[in-house]
Amino acid sequence: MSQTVVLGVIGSDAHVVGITILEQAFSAAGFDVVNLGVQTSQEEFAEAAVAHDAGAVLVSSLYGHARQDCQGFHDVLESAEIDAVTYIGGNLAVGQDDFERTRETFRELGFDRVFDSETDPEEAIAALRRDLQIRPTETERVTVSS
Amino acid sequence: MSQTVVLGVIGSDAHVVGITILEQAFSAAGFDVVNLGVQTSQEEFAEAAVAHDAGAVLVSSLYGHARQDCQGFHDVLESAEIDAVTYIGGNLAVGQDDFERTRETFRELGFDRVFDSETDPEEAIAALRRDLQIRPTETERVTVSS
Amino acid sequence: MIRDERLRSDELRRIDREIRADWSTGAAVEFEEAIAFHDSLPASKRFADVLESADVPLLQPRAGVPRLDDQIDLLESLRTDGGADLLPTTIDSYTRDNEYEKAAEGLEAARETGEDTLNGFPAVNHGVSGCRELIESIDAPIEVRHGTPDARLLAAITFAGGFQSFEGGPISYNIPYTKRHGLAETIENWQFVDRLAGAYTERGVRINREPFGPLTGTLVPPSIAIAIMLIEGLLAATQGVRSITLGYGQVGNVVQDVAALNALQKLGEEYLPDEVVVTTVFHEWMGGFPPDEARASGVIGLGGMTAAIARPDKVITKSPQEFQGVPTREANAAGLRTTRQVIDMAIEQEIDIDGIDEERALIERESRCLMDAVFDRGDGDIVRGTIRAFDDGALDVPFAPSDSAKGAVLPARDDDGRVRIFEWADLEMDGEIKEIHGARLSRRADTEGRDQSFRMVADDVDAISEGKLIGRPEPRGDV
Amino acid sequence: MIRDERLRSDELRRIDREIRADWSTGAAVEFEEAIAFHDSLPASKRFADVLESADVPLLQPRAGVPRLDDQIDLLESLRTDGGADLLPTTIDSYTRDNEYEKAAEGLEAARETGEDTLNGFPAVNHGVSGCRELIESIDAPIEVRHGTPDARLLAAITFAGGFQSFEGGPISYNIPYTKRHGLAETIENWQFVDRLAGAYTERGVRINREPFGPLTGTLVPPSIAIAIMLIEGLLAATQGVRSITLGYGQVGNVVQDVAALNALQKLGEEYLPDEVVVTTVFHEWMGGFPPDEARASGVIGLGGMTAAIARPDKVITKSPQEFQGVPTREANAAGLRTTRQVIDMAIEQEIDIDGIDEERALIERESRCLMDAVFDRGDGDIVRGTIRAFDDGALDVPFAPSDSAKGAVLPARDDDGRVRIFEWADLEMDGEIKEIHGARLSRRADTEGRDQSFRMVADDVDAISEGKLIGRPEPRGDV
Repeated sequence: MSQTVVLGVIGSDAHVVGITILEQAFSAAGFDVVNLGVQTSQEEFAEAAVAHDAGAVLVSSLYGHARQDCQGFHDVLESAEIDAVTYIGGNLAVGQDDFERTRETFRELGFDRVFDSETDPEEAIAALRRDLQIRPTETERVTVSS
Repeated sequence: MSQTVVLGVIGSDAHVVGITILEQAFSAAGFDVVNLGVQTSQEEFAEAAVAHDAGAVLVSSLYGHARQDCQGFHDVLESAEIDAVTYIGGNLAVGQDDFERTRETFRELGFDRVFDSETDPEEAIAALRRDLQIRPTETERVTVSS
Repeated sequence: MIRDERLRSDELRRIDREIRADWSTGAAVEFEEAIAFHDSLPASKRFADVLESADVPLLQPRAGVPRLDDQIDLLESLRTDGGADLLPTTIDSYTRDNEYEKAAEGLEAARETGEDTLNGFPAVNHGVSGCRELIESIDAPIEVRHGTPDARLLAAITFAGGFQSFEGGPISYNIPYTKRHGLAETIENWQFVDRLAGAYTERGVRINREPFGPLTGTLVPPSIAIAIMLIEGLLAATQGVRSITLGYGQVGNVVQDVAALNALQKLGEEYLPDEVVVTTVFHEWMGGFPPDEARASGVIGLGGMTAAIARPDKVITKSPQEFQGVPTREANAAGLRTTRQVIDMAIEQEIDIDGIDEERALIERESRCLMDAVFDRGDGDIVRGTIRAFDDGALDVPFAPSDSAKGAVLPARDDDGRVRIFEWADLEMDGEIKEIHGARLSRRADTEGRDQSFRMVADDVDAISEGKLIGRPEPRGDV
Repeated sequence: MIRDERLRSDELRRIDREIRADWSTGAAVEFEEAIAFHDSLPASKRFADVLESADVPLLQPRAGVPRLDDQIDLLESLRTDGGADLLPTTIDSYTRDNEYEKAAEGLEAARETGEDTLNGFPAVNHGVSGCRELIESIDAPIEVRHGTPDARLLAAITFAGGFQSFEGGPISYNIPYTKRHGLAETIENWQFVDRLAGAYTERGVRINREPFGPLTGTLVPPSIAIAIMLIEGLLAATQGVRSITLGYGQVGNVVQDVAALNALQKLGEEYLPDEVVVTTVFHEWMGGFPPDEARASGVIGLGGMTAAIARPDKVITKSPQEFQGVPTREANAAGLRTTRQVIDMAIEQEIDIDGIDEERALIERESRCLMDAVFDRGDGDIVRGTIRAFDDGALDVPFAPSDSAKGAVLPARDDDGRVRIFEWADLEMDGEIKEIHGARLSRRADTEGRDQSFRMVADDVDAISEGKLIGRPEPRGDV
């Protein structure tokens, strides 16, 4: 399966730091990364996934409006015939006391995996490797101390 | 009238900084100062005033119990036949929102003048010069810029 | 193609007419009458004079609420309870996007409900008379702070409304704030703003202009910030601005911060024309804050200490509630007073720290490299050079959301906590400097027993909010 | 006359018997059983080991309430919410005056009303078992802090109760705290306390002893504080104490504070016997605080910064509610976290400030002058020398309420904010040093356009609480 990952911050959200760090982490882990940057629409995600034959679409949201921004997202992907793995991560609800409930909400919206903002990039990378059945490459340059 | 000033902190109060500064200020202004220090009883004030033929007795209190500590003080002075001017200053009541009322209380106890803790030593010195009819001496070494 | 040339008078008038038609309150702007209003203001409200004549750093908070009377109350309390020397008026997000209709609705809702339905003061909607009521009510100079790529109408109204200082610039209010505004577009917009400030200046009303130094607020290497400050200062000077305050955001390493502020002042005076009065502003830490007021006060304390040593002309303070977003006025005033106490206790002390001159020399050398790259690409024209340098990544800002910058350069702290460049991408920098940064980062990697990697960047971004300066890996269990 | 000699075993036992009869709880003290209790404690509660092996400054607050369960709650919250590394148990005033009956009444009232009717923890009344319950409940080392001139029974009970650190000394808990206790009397009392600590030490339970460095807390010149620390350290060492923490209270000038802490560590190691492990403790500003939590946080921030540069072994923190007296536990924890944030952000930075070595050399020279005066007066016996030096004013403490010190020496800040001596009185100091101080104070007088006078002293005493370091005169209206 394709090792190309499409990354972006959905909606009107302009938080760029996290996505920049994710881009670096996935690149260093050997993935081909297409970073759409901040303020990316559902359609832009879909177009990029088609254009690059993406194996995974990674959505970031940090400003608390993720649920609204992701309504119908998987319909858009489906109508573009995209069968990429989809992840979402970040501050997904305002005041996320109960992350399990938040996770359930986004699983129901169609995401394969849901991460909170404390997740290390390594965790998402390890998950994606499993989901795409990829083994760590020899070009792997990231040293993880744990 | 005698230029000797007896100074002390009354009661169980151990605040020494203010009295040390007063001692310096009155000495620099040309007075002879007898500093009884902290934790001075009414009787010790009276004894010192008699022994040194004091022109003034200056009482300091900063721990909020001045009214109790000064009850009957002027009777003690009177029975020792002391006619010195008496001043009191410091934090004379706990929460002194209305200093005028505090002043009235201590005037009724017999003090000639009552000062709050914000009073500059110069103000007390000027008052004492008036009360003892003393003019600034040539040995005056304090420069006051206002 | 747009060039670094003074906007012609007829162009100034034409654009002025056009943009004033964008919203009803534009009609009330009248230049001659505005000059008369400024002339009527007392010396205590002349921003440039107050700032330039101060002999200790002046303190200024951030603050903006939708309703005029609330804004007056807020600023008055920051002046009296907080002891602010200079005051701000922060503009709401709709106005920043030129959505005056939405701002009007928000203001209406605020008036009806009494709640702050906008995140700032919609100065365009309040219009000239509303601004003047604010200026007249507060006995201190007030600056307009915003983040607006196209701030032409905002400038026209607030200048006429009596404000004498205006934050922002074509790069600093574009690259960190918005995704899709082209640099050529924002430079053109800001040429108008600066030319308008220049027109006031020529009539004796010296409007102070303040490029926004912290940029993306996240580990911006000093030389990148300084180069952008110099460019925006030069652009403003071309349009006739004569009072320019160059900005810099604290990175948290005292030596580097003091060195950067020194370099900023020195290079500002060197690069900008002699007729410009250059001052500097130091922003207390703009990155993530600890989610705890006590720890946040510690971050603010370090900022105050740095300001006492570097002695910038102005300090923009943070509040202990920074983590949770907009602070209460009490917390805002508390941030001012914590900063004031530290500065006033430390500023009379002689605190000369070793290594500041070396660090300053390094920052200056880097800044000159970047400025040369810009000048070279513009064949002497700084506008063209700036556009081309951002286009090919020779000039870049880390974590920039804008499509106008590559955003490919990445910073990381060295073993002493100074911000170095870990990923240069296409940033134009001489090889020796790259080696210096590489060696410093390598020393940190040795200390931490790990390879240099983006993990350091990620760890550093979170470090201060987690209570440290440098994002070290957690010690292993067996250590 | 009393001499600096180790208390004989029979004397130790005799006094121990006597003082344990002073209050009913004394009967439960049994040395061998106490050693067994200490031996049962985990490494994390061994005060000396934890302190001496730390590689960054450990933080410790002040805290004491009357009831045992409340004290456990309070310490646990300071450990978890405040992140304290070391904990205190501050003793109430009645116990300090050996008024155990009144302390018992206060404790009873506290138990009945649930209010804090005592200003600390009456450890004698709680007895050995109460102390042990506290020690067992808290997973950190705990120190006894008090201010007791005759702390013999307190020491006997708290040592047996499992405390492994004990503040105070014959000078530092006499001169600043009480008017009428003679020095010979308090030295004799503390010889017992130190000998008892020595007896535990010889059995492998190294009781840490900490002379109280800040003394009167008001502009104490560093060399005076250091000389008294060295004397109390020597006295403790004679009695067999092997873990001694010398204290110093912040004066607010960073260079002088760092220099003083360096000098304290160096002279401590030089003057004290090799078998003693010398550590240092830095007290955040002990003088008057601003009546404002925000400004108080600034004072605390400067303390944290100083600690990050000087790297003492321990820091005793203040709270933002310092002005109003005893802080809430939340404010106490806040002071810890503000300090922690500043230290953790600054401690990895290389901050070498010019002039620290010169200032340290001056402080060392002054301290040696004072120590020589003491040794000379005692013909080699430091106890006799100390008593005589205080008696004739060769050694003196400013603002001392005690009749045992002249209290005639007066400090004032110089133009840089360092504490110098304005009035030497009979303090024994070589002429060249006096000239240096005089010249520094004269420079300040010139700056301020006024004569050197006690007014400077008075202004300096109030300065920090009024928001400045140096008590400058108000600028005249016409300036």
